[in-house]
Amino acid sequence: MTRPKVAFFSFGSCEGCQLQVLSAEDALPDLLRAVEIVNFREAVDERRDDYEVAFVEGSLVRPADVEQVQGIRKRARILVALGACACLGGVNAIRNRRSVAELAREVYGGRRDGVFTTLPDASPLSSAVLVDYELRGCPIDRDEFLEAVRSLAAGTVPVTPAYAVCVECTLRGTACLLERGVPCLGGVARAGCGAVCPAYGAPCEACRGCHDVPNFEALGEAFARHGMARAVAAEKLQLFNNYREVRETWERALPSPSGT
Amino acid sequence: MGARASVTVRHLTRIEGHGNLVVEIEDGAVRRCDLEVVESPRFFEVLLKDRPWDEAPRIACRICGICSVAHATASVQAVEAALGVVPGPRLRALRRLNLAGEWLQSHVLHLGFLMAPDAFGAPSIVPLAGSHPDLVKRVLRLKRLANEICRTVSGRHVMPVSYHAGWSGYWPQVAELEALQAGLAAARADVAAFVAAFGALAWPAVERATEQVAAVEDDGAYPMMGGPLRTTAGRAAAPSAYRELLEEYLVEHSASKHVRPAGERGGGGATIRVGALARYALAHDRLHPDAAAAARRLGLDPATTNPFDAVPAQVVELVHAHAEAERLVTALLADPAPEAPVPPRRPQGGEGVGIVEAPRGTLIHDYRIGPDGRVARANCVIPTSQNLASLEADLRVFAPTLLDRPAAEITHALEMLVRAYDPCISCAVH
Amino acid sequence: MPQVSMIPAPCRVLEALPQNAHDVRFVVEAPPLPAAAFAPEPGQFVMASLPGIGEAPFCVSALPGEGTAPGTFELLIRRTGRLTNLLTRLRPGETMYVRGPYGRRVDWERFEGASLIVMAGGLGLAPLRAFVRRALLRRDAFRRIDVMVGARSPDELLFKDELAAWKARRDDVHVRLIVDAAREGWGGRIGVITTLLDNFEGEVDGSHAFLCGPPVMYRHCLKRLLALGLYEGHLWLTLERRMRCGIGLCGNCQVSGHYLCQEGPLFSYRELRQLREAV
Amino acid sequence: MRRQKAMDQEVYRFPRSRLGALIERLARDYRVVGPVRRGAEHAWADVGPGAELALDYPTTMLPPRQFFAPPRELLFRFRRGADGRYTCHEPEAERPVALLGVHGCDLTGLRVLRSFHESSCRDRVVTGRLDRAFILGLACWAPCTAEAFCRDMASLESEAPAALYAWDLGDVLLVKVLTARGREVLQDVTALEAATSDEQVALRHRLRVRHEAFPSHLRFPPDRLAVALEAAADDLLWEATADRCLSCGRCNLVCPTCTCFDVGDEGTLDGAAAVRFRRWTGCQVPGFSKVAGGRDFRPTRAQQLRYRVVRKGKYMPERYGMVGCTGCGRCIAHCPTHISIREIFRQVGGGGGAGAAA
Ligand SMILES: Cc1cc2nc3c(=O)[nH]c(=O)nc-3n(C[C@H](O)[C@H](O)[C@H](O)COP(=O)(O)OP(=O)(O)OC[C@H]3O[C@@H](n4cnc5c(N)ncnc54)[C@H](O)[C@@H]3O)c2cc1C
Ligand code: SF4
Ligand code: SF4
Ligand code: SF4
Repeated sequence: MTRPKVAFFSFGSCEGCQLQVLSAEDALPDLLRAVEIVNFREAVDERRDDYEVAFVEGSLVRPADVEQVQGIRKRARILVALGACACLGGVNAIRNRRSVAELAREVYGGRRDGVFTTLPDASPLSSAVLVDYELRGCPIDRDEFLEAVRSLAAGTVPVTPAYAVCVECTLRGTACLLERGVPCLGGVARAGCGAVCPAYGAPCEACRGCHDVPNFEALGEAFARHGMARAVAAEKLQLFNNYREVRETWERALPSPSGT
Repeated sequence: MGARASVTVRHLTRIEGHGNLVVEIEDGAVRRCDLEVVESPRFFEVLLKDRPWDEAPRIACRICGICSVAHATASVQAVEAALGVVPGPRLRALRRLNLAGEWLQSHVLHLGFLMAPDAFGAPSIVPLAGSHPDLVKRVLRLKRLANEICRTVSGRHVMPVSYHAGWSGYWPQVAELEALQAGLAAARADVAAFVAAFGALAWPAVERATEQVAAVEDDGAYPMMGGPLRTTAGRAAAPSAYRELLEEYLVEHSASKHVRPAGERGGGGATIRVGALARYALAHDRLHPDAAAAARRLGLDPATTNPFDAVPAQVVELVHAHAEAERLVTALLADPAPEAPVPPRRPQGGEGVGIVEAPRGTLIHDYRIGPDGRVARANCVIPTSQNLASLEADLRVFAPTLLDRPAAEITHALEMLVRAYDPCISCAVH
Repeated sequence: MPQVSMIPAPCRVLEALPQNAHDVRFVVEAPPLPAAAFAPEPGQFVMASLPGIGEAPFCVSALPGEGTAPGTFELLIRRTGRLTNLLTRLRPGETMYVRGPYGRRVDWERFEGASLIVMAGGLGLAPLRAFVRRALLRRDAFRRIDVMVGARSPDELLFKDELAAWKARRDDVHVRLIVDAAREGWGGRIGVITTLLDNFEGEVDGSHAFLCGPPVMYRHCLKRLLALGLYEGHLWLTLERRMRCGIGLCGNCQVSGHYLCQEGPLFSYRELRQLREAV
Repeated sequence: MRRQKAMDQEVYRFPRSRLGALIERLARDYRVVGPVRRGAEHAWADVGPGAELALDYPTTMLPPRQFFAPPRELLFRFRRGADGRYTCHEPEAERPVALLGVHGCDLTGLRVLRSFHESSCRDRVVTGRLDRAFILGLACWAPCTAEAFCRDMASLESEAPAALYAWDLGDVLLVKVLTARGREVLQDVTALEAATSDEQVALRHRLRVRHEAFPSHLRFPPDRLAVALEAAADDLLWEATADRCLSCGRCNLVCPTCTCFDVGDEGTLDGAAAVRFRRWTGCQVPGFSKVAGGRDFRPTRAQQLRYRVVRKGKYMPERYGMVGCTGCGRCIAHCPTHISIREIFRQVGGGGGAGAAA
């Protein structure tokens, strides 16, 4: 097992996933022994292009991002998308149903030339390049990241749970929020986070996307049974799963919320 | 070195987000000195619009991974102000504990990962692990402790999940608080070592007057959880009237808005500055005694405007945040039962401003919540936006003093100045 | 029934012989068992693992002492995923972690005096190889032996040398090979394995047939063999299910309440027919 | 008859005020666990200062099996030696557990757990924990939830495997001794006073009233389920019900008689150590019936749902001698779309299977 050269890159994002990497803390010395970091702008000055594994965070939001990620793809043997923005579009894609002109009007009073250029849609990396592995979550889970590095360094593939967040919620004994009328998406959402949100009093918002066999009709029914409109389920899914191709998976099954 | 020189650093390293430093020097004069913010906006103000208000803290915290607790806190306070919710004292203590954790996390990250390499002449923390293993060990240990504080209060540090108007989705168990108490006690030596390590360092001096701003709390505490804005020029404004003090404006070379003093004062290129140094200037007399002692030891003058003094100011605040966390954990342990939720007095909504002191400075979230329970308007004023004009002005003062040096050194010195401001560009553009 | 531990024993890889791009034949030192000797029967499997990566079931494809050195056995491992990516990279002298053997021990006396029909598709030859070796070792106990082997392409054929050696035994064992598609140089038959039954010259009456291969092959071969008049109690199939423990606990391999890891993976069609969702 | 029998054996008064003493006594030898209030719910948790035993609890989400086969359990650790080979190290046995206040359904659940592990599927770790446990059973006076149907599944009056079994009469509990160990513990904390005749009358009265409080939902005995489910194997009800299923797996995980698990590994980055653990899963959890290469042998939601139900009602009684459903109602109460095994049982058993009782 040789020590793979790895690089970190980020596009439109909060850089929280990279921070999760820095939060490896006690595992950092081991991590640095297991891999050689040749590019990590947030933490190191060195920048080299001879990486084998590229961890890429963030959505593609500028025209230049597309070129850059294609360049990364050419150089990297393995490209790993980090986090909801890179895997799904994430919160960035909430805006995708509005025009850039409208957005600029809202935030910059209509001015945008010279200030920034923006793609009409915030998109996941997979819209532009082949992604080898995805580490889901907003943010990624630090242990899952370390497990992925361990697997890749050993020469094999990381594993991702195929099942729902409800599984993890139930295993940790969290009382179900949905049963109390809170709009929780856990039943369709992909696990791996340890169901941290319900345990800390917030509904699951499917930041890891959906599990292998989501049943959106049944989700609507579950919402209705617990006193919420079916459209609330769609509205919640817009938070992280609003990128065009992701949205198509649930849009037909659920009535769209008014006004959005 | 000829008469012309230009320095362009694309994608500055060891800062959060994407920024380019562009400096053009001609005939010994600085012609251009811009910090280009090339990050594309994610339009968070629009993302918040039309969403149910309970989601606001969870969306807003995604503005920035490093200060997501500050964003969640500002956001939930804005929602509470709009709905007429006055959170109870223990809920405020819980949130303050989380913020203290984030300050600790952010200052340790900035000092240890981003500034220490400059200070000790290394390109990153990685080689430092070889040359200064003790310091690096302490950096990592303190960072883990900071993470543990936030995990205990809100499930995780990056994207906290427990924030709701008037209540907390989680209330730490006694055993968890006791574990924090033990961890904080054990970390005292690490904090002291930080003061010692940074006390020995010398930084350049850049002298330029600027108006410093912080949200100074009513109850006499060191600025953290927000309150009326005060400035070193003696101006003041209630949170809801922040616009009387601060004015956002657009510049050509930056996707981030800039901020200047509001009204005619903004006309003559006057700048403002927020952050550790501003808080220290305005409230150094409110520091925990240990932090005040550290300030004396570091020789930090409350009247200083040298941006590099932000480094010792952060060290002082790190001591304060640690002491504050210890105090709050003890207070929460004295009465560990969850506080009853406070219902909205104005469920039909209205306007609300939430202010906190993020590690990097004053952070303002300003919402209107409509009768449909949704966010109708949102505006976020970010510490880094408030500092950008000041940062550029300081670069213009600093650059001419470097002209006799080789280009690489000029670049490095200017980069150091940028880093001393601890800019967070993802935040600034949001 | 005694409790069997899930703790594996380190076993040295003695030989690692790539068969093609993704299959590796391993000669492995048998696990040192304290009580009984490691004595698998044809059709049984072991759980093989790598620490920190995972564990999976693999059929024993050559039994200790049956054409192998005593104290050694063979596995044929195909690279398909997380664990097998790394198992197939093991070199001689390295270690895999093994426990077993598990699964039903088939009573061989019931086959004696009968003719045997062996049909293996692709990876299916891995377990069935142990049957053929056992039968050839006790050649006198059986009447006619037919071995039919199908593969996607000539490159995909497993144990080519051994197939050639069996072929060389002429009337001892009737070996016929077929591939789905072939490049030039393949002199043999092309098509799906069922076509080998089209003009089947062997004996059906009183024969036992052993089948292992992909699910499509099961469906077609089953039909053909039954149509030829084979008794369904003499038709043997090995089933694949996810197995996490191998010892009848984890439940992943359940079919109609039966734990295949203990009651199988070898079943007669007569038994299987009762079981919903089995084939 | 049964009620009579309760009185024949050793039944003693147990003043409620002695519960603290009982916990203290048990804590000497056991990790003491009971129902504890957590917000609006109750959960099994260690009892002691700050976590008060709540014997008046309705029921819990996770069943007591969590103490015998935990949701996630370390099987063993791998440690790499100097020669590069790993050795395996099993964790040490933990303190035995004392469970206080276990209802009839969950007592039955523990018996099912044992019957499973006494068949060919023997797990010495699980049975060892069951053997060493101390259990105080507790009679229910009314259905704990609207979903419970323990009376139908004949688990309401279960007492084994408890060491002591209690009827709660308010200030006093009447406690029946079922094992020698139970007697030993009881006499350490009480004077073994016989119930007064007033108390006996009160108990008889409560038992009579209780019988009325538990409605009958199924009009047939549970041993008819096997045949009924067989007859309904191809019923349309599976498809129709499964349309509402999220495949979230909660029904499996909350069930006191589910036993399936997944095995996984984790390790340190330097490869010096690794763990192998097991974790609850079930037939309605996506991926359960997959094999390498992605093929699924029970691919449809309807097949998966049917598998769970048929396993409880048919395979388990046939193989382990006990019906696999205790009627605790957890899988119904905690199903996001309220898919009801009771309703399915009712439909298939309503007289000859196929859709007869729509
Ligand atoms: C009775 C029997 C006999 C067999 N005989 C042979 C044989 O002789 N030769 C042969 O090549 N194959 C054989 N197989 C098939 C073989 O078992 C599979 O190919 C093997 O399991 C593939 O494992 P993998 O990890 O490489 O593949 P993958 O498809 O990647 O499997 C997924 C892997 O991910 C891991 N995983 C999944 N979920 C989790 C999680 N939640 N946590 C941690 N880890 C997880 C698991 O360890 C699993 O191995 C047999 C199968 C059976 C049932
Ligand atoms: S809280 Fe959400 S994730 Fe948890 S069990 Fe309920 S629906 Fe599932
Ligand atoms: S099947 Fe449902 S009702 Fe029956 S024991 Fe399991 S959880 Fe309880
Ligand atoms: S709990 Fe309900 S929705 Fe979830 S898997 Fe079970 S039957 Fe389906």
